[in-house]
Amino acid sequence: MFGIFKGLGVTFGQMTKKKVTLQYPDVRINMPERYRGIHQFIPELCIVCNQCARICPTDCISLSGTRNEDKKLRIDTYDINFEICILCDLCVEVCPTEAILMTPRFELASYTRDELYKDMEWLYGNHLGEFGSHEQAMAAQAAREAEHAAAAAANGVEPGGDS
Amino acid sequence: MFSWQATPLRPLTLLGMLIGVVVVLALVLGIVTYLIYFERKVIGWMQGRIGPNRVGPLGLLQSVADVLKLLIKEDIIPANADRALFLLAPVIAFVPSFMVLAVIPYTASHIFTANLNVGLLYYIALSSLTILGIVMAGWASNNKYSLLGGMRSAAQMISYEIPLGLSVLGVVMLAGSLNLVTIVQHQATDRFGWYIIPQIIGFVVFMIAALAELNRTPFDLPEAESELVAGYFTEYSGFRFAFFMLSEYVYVFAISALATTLFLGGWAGPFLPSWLWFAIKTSAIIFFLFWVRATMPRMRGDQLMSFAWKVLIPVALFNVVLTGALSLIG
Amino acid sequence: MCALRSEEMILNVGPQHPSTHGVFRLVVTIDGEQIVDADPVVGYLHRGTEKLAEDLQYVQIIPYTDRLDYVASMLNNYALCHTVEYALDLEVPARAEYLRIIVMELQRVASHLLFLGTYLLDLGAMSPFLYAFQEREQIIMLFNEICGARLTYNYMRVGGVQWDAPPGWIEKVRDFTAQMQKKVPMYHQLVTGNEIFLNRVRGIGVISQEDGIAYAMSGINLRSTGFNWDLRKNRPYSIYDQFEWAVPVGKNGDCFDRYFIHLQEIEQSLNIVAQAVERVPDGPIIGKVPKLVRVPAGEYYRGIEGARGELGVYLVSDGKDKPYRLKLRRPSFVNLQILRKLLIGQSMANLIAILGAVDIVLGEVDA
Amino acid sequence: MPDDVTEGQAERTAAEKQAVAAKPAATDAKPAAEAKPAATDAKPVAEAKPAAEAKPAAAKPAKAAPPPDPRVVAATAVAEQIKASLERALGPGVVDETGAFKDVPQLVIASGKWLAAARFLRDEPEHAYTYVELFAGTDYKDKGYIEVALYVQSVANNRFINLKVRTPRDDAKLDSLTGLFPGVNWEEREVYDLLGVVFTGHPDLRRIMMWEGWNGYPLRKDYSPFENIPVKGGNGS
Repeated sequence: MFGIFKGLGVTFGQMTKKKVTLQYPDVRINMPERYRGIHQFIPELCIVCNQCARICPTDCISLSGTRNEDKKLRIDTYDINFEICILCDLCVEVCPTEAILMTPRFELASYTRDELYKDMEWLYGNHLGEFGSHEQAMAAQAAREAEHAAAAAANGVEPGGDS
Repeated sequence: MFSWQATPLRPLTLLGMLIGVVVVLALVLGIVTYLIYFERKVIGWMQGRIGPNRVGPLGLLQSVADVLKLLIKEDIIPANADRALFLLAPVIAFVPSFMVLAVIPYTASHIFTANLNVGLLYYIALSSLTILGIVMAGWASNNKYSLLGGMRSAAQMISYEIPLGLSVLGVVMLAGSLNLVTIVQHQATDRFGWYIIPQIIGFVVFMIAALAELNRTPFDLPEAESELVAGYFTEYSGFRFAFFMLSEYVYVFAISALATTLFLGGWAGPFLPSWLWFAIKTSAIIFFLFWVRATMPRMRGDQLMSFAWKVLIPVALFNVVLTGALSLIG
Repeated sequence: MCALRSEEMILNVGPQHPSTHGVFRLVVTIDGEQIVDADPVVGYLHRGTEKLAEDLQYVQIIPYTDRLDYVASMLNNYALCHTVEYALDLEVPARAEYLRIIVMELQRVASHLLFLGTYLLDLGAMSPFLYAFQEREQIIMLFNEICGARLTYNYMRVGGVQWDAPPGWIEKVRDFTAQMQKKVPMYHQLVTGNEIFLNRVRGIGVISQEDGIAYAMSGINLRSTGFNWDLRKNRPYSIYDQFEWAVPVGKNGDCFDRYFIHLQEIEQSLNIVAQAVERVPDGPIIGKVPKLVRVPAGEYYRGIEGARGELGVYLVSDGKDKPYRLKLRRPSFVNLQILRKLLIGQSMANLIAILGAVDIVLGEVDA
Repeated sequence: MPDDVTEGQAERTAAEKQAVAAKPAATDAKPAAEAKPAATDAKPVAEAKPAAEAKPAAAKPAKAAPPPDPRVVAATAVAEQIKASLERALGPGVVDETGAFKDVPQLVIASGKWLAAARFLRDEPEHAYTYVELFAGTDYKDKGYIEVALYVQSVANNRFINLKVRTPRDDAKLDSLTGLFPGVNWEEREVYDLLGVVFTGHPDLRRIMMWEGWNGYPLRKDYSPFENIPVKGGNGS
C-alpha cells in the first residue's frame, strides 16, 4: 500500500510546480536560429544551377530559367510543393549562392491542397517581409544584427549566443 | 425541522415540492458543470498544465461550452443498435443518479430534501439501478467494445455494491438509524466525534468501493479508454453521451456528499454556515477522487474482482463485527 | 436442453484503436475477455522506403530514415550513415563521433521517455505521460537547436554530422543531463512502487530466453529475458568502448522487467552523455567524403543498438551512387512477431499491457 | 580529391559545403572545419584497398582489389571451414560458393539444401548459429535469380556469418526456415510479399505489407506501378 501513497505525494507535489503550457497563438515557441521552417527564396541570388531540384528527395522543387542577354541565367519560376516537402534542408545545403534559405516560420495549415503549392513570389515575400527588395531586407537584417551585437556587448554577453 | 412526510399534500406544498426539485436540479447542474471544470483544473495542475483557460475568464465557461457542443451535435443511433433500449439506456442511467440526491441533507435545515427514515437504504438501492442503464447501453449499442464495457461494468458494480453496503453498516449501527439526518445529528453528539474516527476501516472500505462504483480510476475498467475505446458509451454521441457523463459526475458529487454525511459529520461545523461546511467537506472528498485519478494506473478485471471478494468484503465484515463488539462493550 | 455455452467473438483492435500506437491492427478472437487467438496485421503505414531508396542517393535517403522509427530518428540516421561509412572504411572525425554519441544517447532517453509515458497511459495512468513529455520536450529543443528540427532531424551525414554544436549547446546538454539524472527517481516513486502497476505488469507477457533468441528479438525485449546482448558492447561501433556504462539486464522477461530496463537504460544513457560532454574534442565535424558518395560494389550489413533493438542496414551496392538494394532490419517489426504467442490465453486488459511493453513504433514496423 | 564530380559543377570540399550550409547568422561554423584531416593515412585497416575506394565507379568487387584485405582473407578462411564442415555432414554440393565481404564470411548454399544446412548450422554445437539478425531478399534481375541472405550470429561462439541462397526469378521457391527460427516468419512473409519468393512449409504465407489484392512484387527490379495496377477487392494476384 505504501507505494500508492508515494505516488500520491508525487502528483500532489507537482501542483505547485511551474506550469509548462505555452499559450500557443498568443505566446509562440521561440524557434532557434537553425530551425528548418518554410523556405524563403531570393531570386536575385539564384543562378539556376538546378542543384536544389536535383538533391530534393521528394522532388518537390520545380524551377525554370532563361538566359539573359549577358549570358547569365535568370530564374523565371520557382515552385515548392509543400504538400510533399519534408523540410529536410538538403536544398539549402547544396545551394551555392544561398538563394534558398529556411525561415523559422512553421505554420502552413490551409484549407485546400493547392494553397500549399507556393510560387516564387510567395517564397520571396517570405524573405522580404515589409521590405521592398532584397537589398533593403539585407540592410535591415544587418542593422538588426549590429544592434543585437551592440546590446549583447553592453550586457557583457558574447554575440551569437543561444537564441 | 421541516419534513415532507409530516406535511399533508396540498396544492401549495406540491408547488413547494416542484420548486424544490427544480432548484436542486439547477443546483446540481451547476455543481456538475464546475465539478468537471474543477477536475480538469486539478488534474492539469498535477500534470504541469494549466487546464481549461480559454472559454470565459479563467476558462470558467469551458464546461458550459462543452455541454452546448454536445447539445448541438448530431444524435447518432447506429443502424444495428437495439433502438428502444439504446434510447432508454441513458435515461435509466441518469435518473437514479439524480434521485439519490433527494435524501442528502445539505444543510442544517435541509428544506429541499426528503428526511427519509430509510435514506441510506434508499440511496444504495437506487444507485444500483444505474448499472441497468449501463448494461443496457453496452448491449443495445451492438458494439463489441460496448458489450465488453457493459459486462465489466455489471460485474464490477455488483461486486462493489456489497462492500459499499457493508462498510456503511458500522455507521448505521453506531447511529442506530438509516436516516441520514439522524446520522449527522448523532455524529455531533457521539463521544468519538465524526464517524471517520471510530469507523476508519469502514471509511477506507467505503472510499475504495465508492471509487469502484463510480467507475473512476483506478477502477475505470468499464470505460477503459486504452482497452475498450470508451466502453459502454462508445456508440453514444451528442446529448445521449452527455447524459452518461452527467450521471457519472452527479454520482461523483452524490457519493462525496454521502461520505461527508456518513463519516465527516455532514453539515456540522463551527463558525461557518452549515451549507458551507458541507460544501467544504464534499469538495475535499471530490478533490481526493480527482487526485487519485491523476496518480493511479488502472486495475485489471480479475484483480479487481478478487480484491472486492477477498479483501474488501472480509474487511468490511470484520468492521461490522468490531463495531458490534465495541458497542456492546461501550 | 442444450448445455450452457459461450461463444467466441472476433474483436478488431485497431488500426484506429487508442492503444495500438499508430495504425497497427490486431484481430483477436476472444472468449469472454480471454484471448483465444490473435492475428497481428501490419502494413497500414507501409511507404516502401526500401524501394524508394533504390532511386535515391545516399544523402537523400537520410531524411527517409528519419521517418522509420520517428521517435528515434537520430539512431536511424546513424544506422544508415554508419553502414555506408563501414562500406567505405571511412574515418569519422572525433568531434563528429562525440556529437553523434551525445545526440544518439539523448535520443535514446527521449525515446524511452516516450515509451514510459505511453505505456503508463495504456495502463490508465495519465500523469507519467505528461511528466515524461516535459523531459522529452527539453531533449527535443536541444535537438532543435543543433539541427533545426524537432522530430525529423536529418542530422547525420556519411562521414560525420551536418552541423556543429552551437555555442553553449554542450553546456545545455550538461545541465539537462544533471537535471534529468535527478528526475529519474521521481518515476520510481510515482510508478515503480505503485502496487496497482506492479500487479498489472509482473509476470505478464513472459518471454523466455530461448524464445527471445528463436524469435530473433533484440534490444530491451531480449535483455529483459536475462540475455546480455547489447550491440554497443557486443559488437562495438562508434566510440562506445570509451565510456563506462553498464547494460541493464532483466530476470524474468516480463512486462515489468521491460519497463524497468527502460528506466535503467535512461540512467545509463545519461551516464554516457555526461561522460561525453566532458570530453568533446575540437576539430572538424565531417570527414573527407566525396561529394557524391559511391559505395564500392558488394554487400554490407551493420547493426546498431537502436532504441528498440538491433537496427540494421543491409546494403547491396553495385558501385553506383545509389544503393542496389537497401534492406532495413527494423527491430519493432521483428520483435512484434512474438506478440501472438504472448497474447494467447491472456485477457483483454493484458493485451494492452503486453503490446505496450513490446514497444513498437509503427513507422518502423511498416517501413 | 575524389574524382567523381557531378556534371560540370564547381567542386566543393566537404568543409566548404559545411560552411555554406550553415545559416548566414549562425556564426558558429568552427574555422577548424577548414582544416581537412589527413584521412587517408589515418585509416587503420583500409590501406589495403585504397584503389577500390578511389574508383568505386569501376564496380568491381571489393575483395578483388590487390592486395586483399586481411579481414576478407580471414573471413573467407572461416567460410571455407564451415563449408568443409557442412559437406562432411550433408554431402558435397551443399555450398555453391564461399567468400566474404569485409569481416563477414559468406556461404552460398544450394537451394535444395537450404533448410538442412541452416538446421545443421543451428544445431551443431560447433557452429550454434542460433540468433538470426537479418533476413533479406535481393532481386538480381540481370543474373536471373533472387538471392536471400540470412545473417546469423552464433552467440555461444561469438561468430557472425552470412548464409545465402539463390532461387530463379521466374519460379522463386525456397524452403521456409520458420520451423528453425520462428523469428523469420514475418521476414519470409515480407520477402514473399515484396519479392515473390514462395516459402514452402511456411505456416502462414500471406502478404504482409501490401494487401491481398496487390498485383506484382514491388521490390523486384522490373516492377512497374503502371503495369501492376492493384486489383481492387480481389484476393490473390
